[in-house]
Amino acid sequence: MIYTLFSILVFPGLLFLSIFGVIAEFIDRRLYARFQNRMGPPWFQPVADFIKLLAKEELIPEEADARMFKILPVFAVAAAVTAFLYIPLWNTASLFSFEGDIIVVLYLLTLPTLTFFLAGWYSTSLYAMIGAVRTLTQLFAYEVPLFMGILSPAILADSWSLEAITRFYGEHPWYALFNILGFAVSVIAIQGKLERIPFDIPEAETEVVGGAFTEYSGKFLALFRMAIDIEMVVCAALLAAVFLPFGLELHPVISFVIFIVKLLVIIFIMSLMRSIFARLRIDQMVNFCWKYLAPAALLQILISFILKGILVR
Amino acid sequence: MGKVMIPIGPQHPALKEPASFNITLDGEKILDMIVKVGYNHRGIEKACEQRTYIQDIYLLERVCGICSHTHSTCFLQAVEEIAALELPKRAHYLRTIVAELERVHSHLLWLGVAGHEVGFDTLLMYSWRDREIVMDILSMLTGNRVNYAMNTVGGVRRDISPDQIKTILPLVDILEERTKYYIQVASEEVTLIERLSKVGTLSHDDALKLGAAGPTARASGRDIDVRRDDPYAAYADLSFKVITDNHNDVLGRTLVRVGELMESYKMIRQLLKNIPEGPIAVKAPRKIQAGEALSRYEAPRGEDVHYVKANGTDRPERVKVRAPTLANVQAVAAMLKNGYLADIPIVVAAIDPCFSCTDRMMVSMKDANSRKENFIDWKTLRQYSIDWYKQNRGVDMSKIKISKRW
Amino acid sequence: MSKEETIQQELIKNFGFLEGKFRIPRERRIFLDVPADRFMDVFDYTVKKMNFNYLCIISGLDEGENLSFIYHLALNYSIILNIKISVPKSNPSIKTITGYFPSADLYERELEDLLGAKVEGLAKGRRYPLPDDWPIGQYPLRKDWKPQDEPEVKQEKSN
Amino acid sequence: MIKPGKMFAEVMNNVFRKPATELYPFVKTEKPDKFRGKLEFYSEKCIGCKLCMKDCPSNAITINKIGEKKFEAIIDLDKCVYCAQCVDTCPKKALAATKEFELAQLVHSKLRVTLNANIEVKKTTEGQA
Repeated sequence: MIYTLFSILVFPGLLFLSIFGVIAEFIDRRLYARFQNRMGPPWFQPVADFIKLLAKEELIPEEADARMFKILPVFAVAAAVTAFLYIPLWNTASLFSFEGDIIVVLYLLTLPTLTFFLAGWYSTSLYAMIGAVRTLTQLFAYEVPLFMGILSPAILADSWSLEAITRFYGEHPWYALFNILGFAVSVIAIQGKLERIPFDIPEAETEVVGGAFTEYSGKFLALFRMAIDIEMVVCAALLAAVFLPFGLELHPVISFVIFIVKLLVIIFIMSLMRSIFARLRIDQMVNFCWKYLAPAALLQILISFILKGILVR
Repeated sequence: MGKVMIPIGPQHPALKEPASFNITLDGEKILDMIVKVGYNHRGIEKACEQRTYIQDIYLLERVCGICSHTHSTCFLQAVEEIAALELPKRAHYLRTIVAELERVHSHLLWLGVAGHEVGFDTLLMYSWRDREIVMDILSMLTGNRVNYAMNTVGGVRRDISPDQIKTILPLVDILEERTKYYIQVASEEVTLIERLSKVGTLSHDDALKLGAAGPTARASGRDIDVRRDDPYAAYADLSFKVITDNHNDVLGRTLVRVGELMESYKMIRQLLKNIPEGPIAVKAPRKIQAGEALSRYEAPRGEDVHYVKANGTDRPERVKVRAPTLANVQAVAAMLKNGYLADIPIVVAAIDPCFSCTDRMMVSMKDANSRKENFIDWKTLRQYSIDWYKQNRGVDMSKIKISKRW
Repeated sequence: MSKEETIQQELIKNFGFLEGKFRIPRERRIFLDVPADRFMDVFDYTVKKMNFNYLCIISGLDEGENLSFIYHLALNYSIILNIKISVPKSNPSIKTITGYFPSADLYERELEDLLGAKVEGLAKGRRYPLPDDWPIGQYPLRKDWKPQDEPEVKQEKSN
Repeated sequence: MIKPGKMFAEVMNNVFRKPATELYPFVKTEKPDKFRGKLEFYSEKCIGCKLCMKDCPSNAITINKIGEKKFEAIIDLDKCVYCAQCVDTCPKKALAATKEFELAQLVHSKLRVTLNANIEVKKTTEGQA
């Protein structure tokens, strides 16, 4: 009992995640700056922002539902952290695993986006309302390609449990090469989930000011920022577990280092995408997702079915 | 969400300067909008009448932060025309050099701002990094990066030495290289083109009817340019092409501005190569004889018009400034018809608005109908604004309780 | 016969009373005084027939006991015709030209606010450039209006 | 032709290049030689004609007579717009612009600087033009 409590709260759980989230945000901002030939913030900038926000005063609009206003950030952080517990990190065994936990992880990752929508809706301000509606429209656009992209390796591995998937690809790593298309689709769709540049339409600071978080300030905004950081780490870990399953059986320390390197590679790709694209309009984003992302994901599933027929039998 | 009326501005991250747009939205589509300007009016025209001509130069230079040389040159051309002063050729050349350098620095700045409005911050960072080269040239020539104070009545205050010319020419080549790269980016980067094309369309005859000027009009196919049609300073003996484009949208404005950058580099090279020797200023009288003159100048944003009336004393009787943005701001409402909410910042930025040029009157809190000025404390100010909004806009703001402490 | 003189001759041919009211200080500039009552048909003729299709600005002047307005019109963006009309301050009413140039709306509102001109036919709309609560009857650009200078920022007691 | 991610090449080779930005307070950028900063006053050249006071756009300079043929210049650093028109107008070249631009003060009254009489001529002032 103590071990599971320790692992939930401290090691791969809340404490490790928030620290790694802060580090990931720093790496992302420093890479983004270096892509733009800028110096970039010092290493303690994300921590400083977090502490500054904690110290600031929180204003709750009178017409907003105060209880929901306060609870939503906690939901967002909780959902992101629980999703992390089911993902096998540096060995093929994750903390809890059962048949079908990949579906649970995906739904737990959708929860933060819903809390963003509710946050915008409950703060009853105009900009927040528009930002909230945009979060939802964007959700419908990238959700289907993301699910298909991440589930296609599961079809090849013929099981819905993340542990079984990583074990399957651990045994014959060359099959992972067939999922490259799925990996590309998922990385693009993850940009939508994390609301990063080509798809950061909900909180486009030049149009709808703060988007769903316009009315948030103080520690609630700090919690939401933390939720987004943690969600970035969790999504990167999910992609690493499903698409890059090599280096899992080695000595724990080495595989931990390889796991960190895998996360850094995915964060590098994400901040690269953030720096070479302009922000799309909401209708262009929906067109792009349904015209290009969804068919690519379907093609990937087709490949998986065909391969399943040839290889596994 | 049904019909919603959302205010953008006067203070808004997308707008560099205060202007307010009340937009009625149906979901994301724009149905109608009301443009309100006048927030940055500082009474420069009235102030000009109380200062001497020399002091007016520095006042008019601060009408706008980016196009300061524009206003001082335009004003001085009118004053010199009234005083029938014959400027030395070198002074004309120096004014044109600083004018073209200012156009380069203004267009590069605009390119970055346009990138930022559509969320392409990398373009902002790169174009503003390359803009530093122009700012260094300007501060080497005139001593200052922005407010150059280069002009005086009857000529120019600082000369250019031959080794300065030798240092400027290679820098202009680097700038030309970088601008060629930005032309490729503006015509090949998919997401940028997606956000710029068919946005904020302004047809040719709309541009003519609404009196648009500068790159906004040239991007809708109107072949107008004060430097060629009504040449001033040293433009008469320069050979350059007027860039026009018939995309009629924001992409067209981008390509026109980047094309003009290439033309400016050619012009700067011509100017630097055959700048004549001679004095740089002529002795000007402190009192200008009576008369009136209208001078026009092709500012980076469009045509800048100054009307000056002198009455023989050392203070002008009337100075009328028509900044280019005043002509283009009328077209914004036409451009945004049935556009999207996300397009507003880029369309507004596309005319490169400089509202500090457009407004020139000082605002102060005064009692209605009495000239007595009273300073009121925060509570009555808040109550005043609540009643004002209730009476004028029919909106009851009193329910928004900021927090218990007040 | 430079282009400016041809324009001058054509205007004099159509409007006899304009004889001698012209002034051409330099190339591409023509200054013209027109009596206020005949202004609209001169303006209509120049814009419609002589293709002065661009309005730069309308400058308002306070000349002692009457207000005068100068309409700066451009012929294919190079030659500028400046038509000046004077109206007594007692009833400073002029007709709107938003029919020909919709963008003149802002210019005329500025004249109304700053000089106290009465523009007939201008659509009811927001004041430009003065704020809504600017006292009525104060016209800042008139010569007799003196700005109340702002109180000097009081020097706080330096510690 | 259309190429998504056009700036990819530019962005990649910039990752390892030195960033173009500098940390201002620690790294000082050198000013161009014609820079117009805080004014310098040579009282022995001044003849008290007050032409500079007439020409100053923001009347930031006042010249006081403090003795026989001795004058002092009081400059409001917050009113001054650093256009150096007074330097050009002065018939006796008694004013010059230095390169000092970090003039912020916490206390407002410190911004009124009195350049009094006994500044000896340190460096020769080559003309501003």
